[in-house]
Amino acid sequence: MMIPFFLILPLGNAFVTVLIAKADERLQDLFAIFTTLSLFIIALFTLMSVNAAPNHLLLYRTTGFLPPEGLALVVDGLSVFMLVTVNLVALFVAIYSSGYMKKYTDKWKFYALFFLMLAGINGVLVASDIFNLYVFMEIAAISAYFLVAFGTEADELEASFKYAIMGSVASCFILLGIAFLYAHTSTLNMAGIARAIAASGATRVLQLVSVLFLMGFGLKAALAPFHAWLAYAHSSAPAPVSAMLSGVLIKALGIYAIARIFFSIFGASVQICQILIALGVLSMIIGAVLAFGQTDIKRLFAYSTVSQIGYVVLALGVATPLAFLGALVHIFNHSISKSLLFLTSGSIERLMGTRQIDKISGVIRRAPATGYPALFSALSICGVPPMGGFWAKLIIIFACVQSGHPILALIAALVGVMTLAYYFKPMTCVLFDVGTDASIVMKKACIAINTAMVSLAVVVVIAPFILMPGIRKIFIDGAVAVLMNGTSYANIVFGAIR
Amino acid sequence: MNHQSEKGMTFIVKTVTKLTLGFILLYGIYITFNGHDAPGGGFAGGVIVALALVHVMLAFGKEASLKLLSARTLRLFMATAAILFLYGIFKGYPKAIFGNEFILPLSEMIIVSVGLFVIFIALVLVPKSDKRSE
Amino acid sequence: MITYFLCLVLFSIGLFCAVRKRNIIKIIIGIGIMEYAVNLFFILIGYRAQGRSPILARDQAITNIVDPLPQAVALTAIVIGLAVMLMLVALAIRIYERYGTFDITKINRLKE
Amino acid sequence: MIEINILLVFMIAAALIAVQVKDLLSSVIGIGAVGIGLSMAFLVMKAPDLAIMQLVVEILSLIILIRATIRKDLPFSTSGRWAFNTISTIIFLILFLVFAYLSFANIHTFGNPAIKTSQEYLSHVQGKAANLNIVESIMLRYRAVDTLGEASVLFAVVIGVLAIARRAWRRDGAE
Repeated sequence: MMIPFFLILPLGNAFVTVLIAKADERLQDLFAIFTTLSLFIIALFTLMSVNAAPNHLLLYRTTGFLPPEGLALVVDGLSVFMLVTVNLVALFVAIYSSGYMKKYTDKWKFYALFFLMLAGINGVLVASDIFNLYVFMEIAAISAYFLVAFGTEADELEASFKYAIMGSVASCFILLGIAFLYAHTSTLNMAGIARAIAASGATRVLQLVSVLFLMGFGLKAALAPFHAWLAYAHSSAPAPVSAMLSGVLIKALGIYAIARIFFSIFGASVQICQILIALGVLSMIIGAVLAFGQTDIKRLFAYSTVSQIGYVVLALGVATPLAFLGALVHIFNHSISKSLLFLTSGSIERLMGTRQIDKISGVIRRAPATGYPALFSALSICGVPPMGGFWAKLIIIFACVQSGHPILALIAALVGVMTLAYYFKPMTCVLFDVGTDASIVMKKACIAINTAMVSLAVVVVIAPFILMPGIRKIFIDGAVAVLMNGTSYANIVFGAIR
Repeated sequence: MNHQSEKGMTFIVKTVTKLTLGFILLYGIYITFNGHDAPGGGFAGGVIVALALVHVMLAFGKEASLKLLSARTLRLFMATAAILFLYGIFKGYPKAIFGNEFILPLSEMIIVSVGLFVIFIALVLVPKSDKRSE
Repeated sequence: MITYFLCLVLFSIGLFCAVRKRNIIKIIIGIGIMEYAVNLFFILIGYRAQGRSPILARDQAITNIVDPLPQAVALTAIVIGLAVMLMLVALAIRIYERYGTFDITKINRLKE
Repeated sequence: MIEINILLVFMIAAALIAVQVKDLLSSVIGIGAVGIGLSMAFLVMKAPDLAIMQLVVEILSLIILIRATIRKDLPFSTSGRWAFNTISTIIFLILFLVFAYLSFANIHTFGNPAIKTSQEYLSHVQGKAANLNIVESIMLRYRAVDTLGEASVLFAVVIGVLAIARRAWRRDGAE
């Protein structure tokens, strides 16, 4: 069984990194890259074995006890889809940070926190117990707060503190929701909760818990009324951390948790879907509007994340198989593209010493290894035709039309145009020589950074191929099936226990 | 607090600390390992041990306690305990699960005591002594 | 019922403090109160009237113990609460060094 | 159970004092009172493990909080929309409490829990010569991964506090 290695490898790496803290930094870099690489390979193997398993579900019982009294780690189609995405991004971020984090002292602290965060994210994805999910979420969140403040500059501390306050309040809401659920169902196992809720029917306590979870996980996912912290935190953090936060953390802690809880446990009711659609549309529009007029590229990318997360939530709310497909493709595509954008923004800042749009020019000529990845990822997020983002948005728009929401399709298309508009300025800075040339003094490029960016750019360019029938069948269809099956998740898990 | 903690407190405090330290540590260890039959456990015991270490640090000053437990030692202790903890949870079961009654509380006690002691040093003492140099 | 309600009133006081106060330390205190209230709520829902604490005896069978699972959960939640508290205080101390104030409305370098 | 209600009223009073008093040190003392009340409430609710834990945790967080607040204070001031924001927050809280009160109809009354999952622990434990303290055996055996997570959270906080307490974060000469 490979499932426990999603926890053992990152946690073990974090602990051993502390043990060898004073060793050569190259050793730590190699160790980090090796760990993330093996995690990615294990994720791929898990993908294969999930497809081969009966009911497409793998179950590992920790310390030898079965649910409901023990804790099991469960991997199904949706989990393994997220696991592959997360560990793919983490691999490139680890390669990138081995070069980028040289400018900070005490690199081992960064690696320890990074791998604790990765362990938390992986733990959220494999947890089958709702309190266990909460615990792993807290590991990831607390490591993320510290990683945002890693530079200990004034604005980083401020961003980290605001993020931490919002995150802690959200965690309290989620914990209160878990307490109410336990009072109602007398179990903490997700499958058990799903069964108990199905037996008791929709009740008032369920509405209360839904509101608490929507507020809590919505805050973690930076949905529209709760998006304020994201722009600060994601723009102030060091570049690899921004890539991790924007690329995978909010999707694992926010979107995955919402999908798992509302679709697999509660059984998405019509009201919940309508609320999700409303939140998604609000996030799309607010994020896009706020992204206009930003002069800091990282701030712009952060608001763009709010907008793109809105697409995913909108698609989840529409809740047809095509919409789920669109949501998942968008999650994958946005994870890799936005991570790459943040990585390139770090590289631009490192080479040119600025993040202001009007001071950057001619990146593609001066530093092609930064410029081309930035161009491709921006094109992908804008939804320019051959790239992955285009197909994701197209599928979402089609799904809206197909399910009888033409207005939503119109809004989605409109926001797509707005995305193109607010990415226009940074793309011209990257492409062409504008403004003052003489003031920019280029620094020497770094091999590790360029390797990471170029190889992730290759992944971004070939991302549309996940829609090819063969790959789609093993990679995405399982996840769509999990979302479509809804509360029969409980029966599948209990079937695997027996 | 900061001026005295650099040199340590008075003779009386030091003597009383020497006398009571062993008992506090013993009580922490007792709480740790008695957890399986009575209230207590690794975390509570760990906090008690951490408070004992803090007590030593306040009485004898930062240098003396750091001489006893250097930063390197603290780091090694914590990382080793964490690895032991990880091993204890994911090792082969169920034949060895009963050994966990010793391994898990012990390693949790070490993580908690050392960790809280380190946080205490980092938060309470270092910023103040650092301020002079800024 | 009234016991549950009082516990949630405690939660609301903490939430009010965390949302509306301007002083960083007050915000941290508010989050602490929220965590206390949630931990207490876990114990309240596991309480059985005239129950015994969940510690067995070797020589006699004990049946009417209170629910032990919420206690284990709350034990973990207390540790996480302590960790969050330590983290927030550490950040607050560093922010005070940088900004010289605890007023959250004056800590707004990012808005400019 | 009148004791628990009295304790809760005491905690609410202490919490209100902690929230509303202007002096920060008094405020910290107030939350200390809430913590001690919580510890006593745990004892009344037959959770001795938690009572011990809450007591030691309370001591630690009080020390750290007092360290953060000592000789630092802030005069109280109100900005333009203070009244509006406060009133809207209070309305939200009242709505929350009303909905929560209504939803109590769907959960068991105080003192009569439906102990389903925990019944499994009891049947497991009573057969063997196992731990007498069921809470500890849940923590170390059945839900050991939670305890691992708990230790990892603490580990993350230690490394993180060390990380943000660094004075020189930018390496000299590099880059």
